[in-house]
Amino acid sequence: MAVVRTLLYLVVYPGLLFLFLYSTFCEWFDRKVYARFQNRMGPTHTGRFGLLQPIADFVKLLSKEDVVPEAADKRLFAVLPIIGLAVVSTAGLLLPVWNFDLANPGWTSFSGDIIVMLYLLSLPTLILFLAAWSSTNLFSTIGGARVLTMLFGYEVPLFLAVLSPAILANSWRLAEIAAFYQRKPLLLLPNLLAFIIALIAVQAKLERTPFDIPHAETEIVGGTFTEYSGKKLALFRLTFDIELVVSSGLLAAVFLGGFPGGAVVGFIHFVVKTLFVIFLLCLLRALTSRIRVDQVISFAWKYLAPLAVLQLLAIILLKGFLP
Amino acid sequence: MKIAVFLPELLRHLFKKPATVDYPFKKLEVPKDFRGTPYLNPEMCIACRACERDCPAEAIEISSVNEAEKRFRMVIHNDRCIHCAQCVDSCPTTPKAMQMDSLFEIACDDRHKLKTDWVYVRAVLKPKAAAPAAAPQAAEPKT
Amino acid sequence: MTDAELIEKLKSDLGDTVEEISNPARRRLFLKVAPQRLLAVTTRLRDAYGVVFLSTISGVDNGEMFEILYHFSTPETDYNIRTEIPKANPHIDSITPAIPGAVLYERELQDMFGIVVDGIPDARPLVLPDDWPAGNFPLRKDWKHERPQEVIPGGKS
Amino acid sequence: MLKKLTRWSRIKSPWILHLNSGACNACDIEIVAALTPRFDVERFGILLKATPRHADVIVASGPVTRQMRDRIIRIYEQVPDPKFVIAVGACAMSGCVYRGAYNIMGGIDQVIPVNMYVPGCPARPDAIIDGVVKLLGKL
Amino acid sequence: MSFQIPIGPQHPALKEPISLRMTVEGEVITGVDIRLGYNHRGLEKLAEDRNWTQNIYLVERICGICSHSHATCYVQGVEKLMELAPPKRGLYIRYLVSELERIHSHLLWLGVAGHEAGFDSFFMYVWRDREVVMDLLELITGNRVHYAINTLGGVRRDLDAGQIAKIRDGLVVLRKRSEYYFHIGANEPSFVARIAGVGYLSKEKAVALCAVGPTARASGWARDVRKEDPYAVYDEVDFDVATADSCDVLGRVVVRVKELLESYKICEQILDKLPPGDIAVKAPRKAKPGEVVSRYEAPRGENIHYIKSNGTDKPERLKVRAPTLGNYPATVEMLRKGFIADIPLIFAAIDPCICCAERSVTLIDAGSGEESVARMSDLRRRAIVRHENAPLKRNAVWPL
Repeated sequence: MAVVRTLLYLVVYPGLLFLFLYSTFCEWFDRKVYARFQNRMGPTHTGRFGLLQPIADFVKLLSKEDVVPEAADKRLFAVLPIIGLAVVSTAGLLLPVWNFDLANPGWTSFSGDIIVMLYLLSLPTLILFLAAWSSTNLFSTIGGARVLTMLFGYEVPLFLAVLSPAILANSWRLAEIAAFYQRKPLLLLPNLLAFIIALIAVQAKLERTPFDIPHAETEIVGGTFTEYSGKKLALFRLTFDIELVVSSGLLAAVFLGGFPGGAVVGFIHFVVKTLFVIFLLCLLRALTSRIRVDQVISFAWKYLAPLAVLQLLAIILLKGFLP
Repeated sequence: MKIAVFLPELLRHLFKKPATVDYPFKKLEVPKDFRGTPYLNPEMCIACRACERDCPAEAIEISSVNEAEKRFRMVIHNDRCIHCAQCVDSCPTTPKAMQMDSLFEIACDDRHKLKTDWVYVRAVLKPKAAAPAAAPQAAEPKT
Repeated sequence: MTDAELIEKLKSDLGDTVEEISNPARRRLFLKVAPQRLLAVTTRLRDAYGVVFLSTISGVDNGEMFEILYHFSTPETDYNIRTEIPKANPHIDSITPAIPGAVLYERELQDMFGIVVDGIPDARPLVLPDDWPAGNFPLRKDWKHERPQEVIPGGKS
Repeated sequence: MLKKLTRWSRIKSPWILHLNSGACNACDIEIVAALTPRFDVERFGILLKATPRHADVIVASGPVTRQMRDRIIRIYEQVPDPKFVIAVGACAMSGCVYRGAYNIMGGIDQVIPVNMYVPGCPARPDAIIDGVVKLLGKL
Repeated sequence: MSFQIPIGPQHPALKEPISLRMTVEGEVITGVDIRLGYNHRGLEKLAEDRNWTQNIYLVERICGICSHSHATCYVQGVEKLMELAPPKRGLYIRYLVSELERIHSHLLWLGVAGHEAGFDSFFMYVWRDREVVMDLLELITGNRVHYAINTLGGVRRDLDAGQIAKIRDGLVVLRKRSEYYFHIGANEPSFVARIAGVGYLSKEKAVALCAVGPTARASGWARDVRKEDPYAVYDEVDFDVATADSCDVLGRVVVRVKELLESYKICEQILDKLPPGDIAVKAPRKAKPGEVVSRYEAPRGENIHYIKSNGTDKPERLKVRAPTLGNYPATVEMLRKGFIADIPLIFAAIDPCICCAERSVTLIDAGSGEESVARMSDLRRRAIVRHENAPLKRNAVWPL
């Protein structure tokens, strides 16, 4: 019975199938809101309100011819999208949506899972770099180099920013951090600065405007994905969508008080909070223009990292005054 | 320099009706003088070839089918036409034998289908006198 | 300074380096110069009259001769320097030492008329395709080309 | 069932690649105008893609210049199957005013197979949408 | 490590085929080479065997953005050759369209600049409002682009009161929006960070390399054909030449927005002063032998046509110099020592109109995969098969 339940967890809910459906919904939401910001309609005619648009894209890409460049490292080229998908889906399992019961935690919740989560979320970046490098295209190579350069910019501020609520909650477990803030919602306020920093860093991690430098289409064509087509491109797009869900889930769990209230209410909390985070990310995307890669680095180290350290200091001081 | 100057505009438009027109389901209106596709009014044509001479894109071809009966054939190549309406300006008859309509959605998967073809009898300048004789043969638009 | 005054000044200044100065319309001066003196006249005009802006260079095929026109403009008037070279031996000096921006137009001149510009810093073809057969200069009047046969795909239906 | 699904997805998500083979810019600008709020082809899931590898539909404009001919064939080869070509504007169909120029090979269909012709000089954005709709209706 | 990247001829930043070959070290450009020719169509040769009327439409199709400027430049010159005096009303309508075209072109450019900088919302908003001026142009001329309003000796269509009222309304909207975009462009931090200080071109260099139009004006060199060689109506209207002295892409944005505002002013003055009367005079079919140099300030800079007639109904020589060609040497200068990320912006900042320059740059395609070039016959056969298998259904409705 336990095996069946675990399998169900892994494959259906909250595992792959749910993540797949929810991430396509999030992509639709993102595109639609982005379009509405721009006074456009966005996807409308695919399914109701265009809800099925990401699925149509996905299926179409699956059914397309798969071209592998002659010069590319074929095995690496083929296997990377699958690894990327596996990594982000694993990270998705660590979200404290389903293991809300603190006393009886599932095997996906353990002390230190926040560290594992952050680590799993930085893996796709490296996979992206490898993917770009293995396709040996000039534009992909430049894109890959930009991916790595950006990694040095946003990773440290993100870690520092996520650290501060964890320190305040005195725990390395996502579920416990969430539970702490559910008890004391007012304490979410001191973390506001960290939340903003984390939002910007996640935006950079997801390579969305203003940080879409690695695949800036007006500069380096398709960037990292220039040579990917068909199934592999579909998997990469799915990877990014799931990463969007997982990182917004992480931000919601850490900064917005998690998803309390059992299966149904918790699920509603999950949807509302992740959509809120995605909305903010989308607003950021509509609001800004792409900046240069050197500007990303200097912005991250001149403003984001010092602010994150400041936030950390403030939190530690605050913790001293708290009972 | 301010932060997020674009924000009010974006938020204002979030709940506004989009500027999008519902095109394929609701046709757009074109202004009254819109230059669409050229067509021939065969009763009026005097086969002077002014339109053929002035067409910049070789879109009009006039050939003689039967010199004795004064039967002519005009082919308008809509795949070459640049919709400049110079043929209408060059046409010497009143009312004009060459005219433009406002049709522009003529996308097609075959270039042969984009040709418009007329066989007509050379009309005299006063169409009323010539109309009875010309009527049976004239105006056979084959599309 | 009106055009007429300017012509007087140019005549006294440049002397017999300029063969002919005409003024067919307002603000349009046409100077005729021998090809050997072109660079000297251009440099003189640039230094003394502020003629720095080269609009373009046009070539015209007149049968036996190539006519080359250098169109300059200044806020006061437009200078068009005309020179003629024989078609049998089309050589002209580059004016890039005086006007660096002329290089594109001179390259175009080489492409289209087969005029050899001596002293051009960059002599690669500018506009013609890579697989263009050598020795074909499209803007010469005696050059004709054959239209490729157009095949319309699909049958009549 | 699977066939129906792929067909549906193909109709619902045509990604386009814009290819200019020597056009005068008018058609290109009208194609871009079709992406902007007034016409917004994203309603139908149409996205403008940057690389031929991601595209399904090549939207070509302009007469084929001699220099571009081989490049067009190469770009066409790079688009993964199944692929479709839409020729937008009179130049892309037949060369229009440039017919007979020494550097023009004729319309796009002299070089690569074309599935849909959209007349107009330039084709209006609505005519382009109309062409895309007819192409998709044909699938 | 230094390597070469090809940009174009098929590249998302370029709407037209041109090829730039950049030698880069890391992200910094060390060398630039431009190869034209992808868009070369042989128009000048073609013009020699078309008659004067056909050539109006031919030169109009040099460029789809500044089509009216080429046609006007040509028509102006031919009218001088034929010694025609177009009626005042005709001239006013002609230059009204030319100012509206400048508005459309600058708005288009503003949007493209936003797009190249990755600022898609800005692009979308600007293009949405550009539709206003497109509608006005369609209203006046009957087509959105390639207005075909010029004819030898005047214009082809008259304005009525209803149209004038609509133009006035449209101008009010456009002016308001342009001022707003000026505000955004000058204040949005991420946008300004991208364009300030990028693509520096000093005034000395601009003069030496014969830069034209807004590129030259943004380097502080106030040249405008409308002011220095006023053709037709421009000595009767009041306007200023917009300049900026920051010499970078930001300066070019500022110049173009200022020019937009000037254009609204000119349009309003033209509408106020619009005289009654005829719109065209009849033109002969043949021109007297002679030559003429016709200059025109297109949205991108000085446009110059040299027309020579030999007394027949066809020109002996028609030489077209479009502004973009004049800006290439300056572009190469601007790109040097820039970043890869700046290429599209700098290149877009001259508002390149490659079809105007009608020449083009060496392309290497985006994909580097192994390609086998299919034979033409092969492709054609495939096309035929496809045609046979997939007949267009009558009234086929897209299942939505």
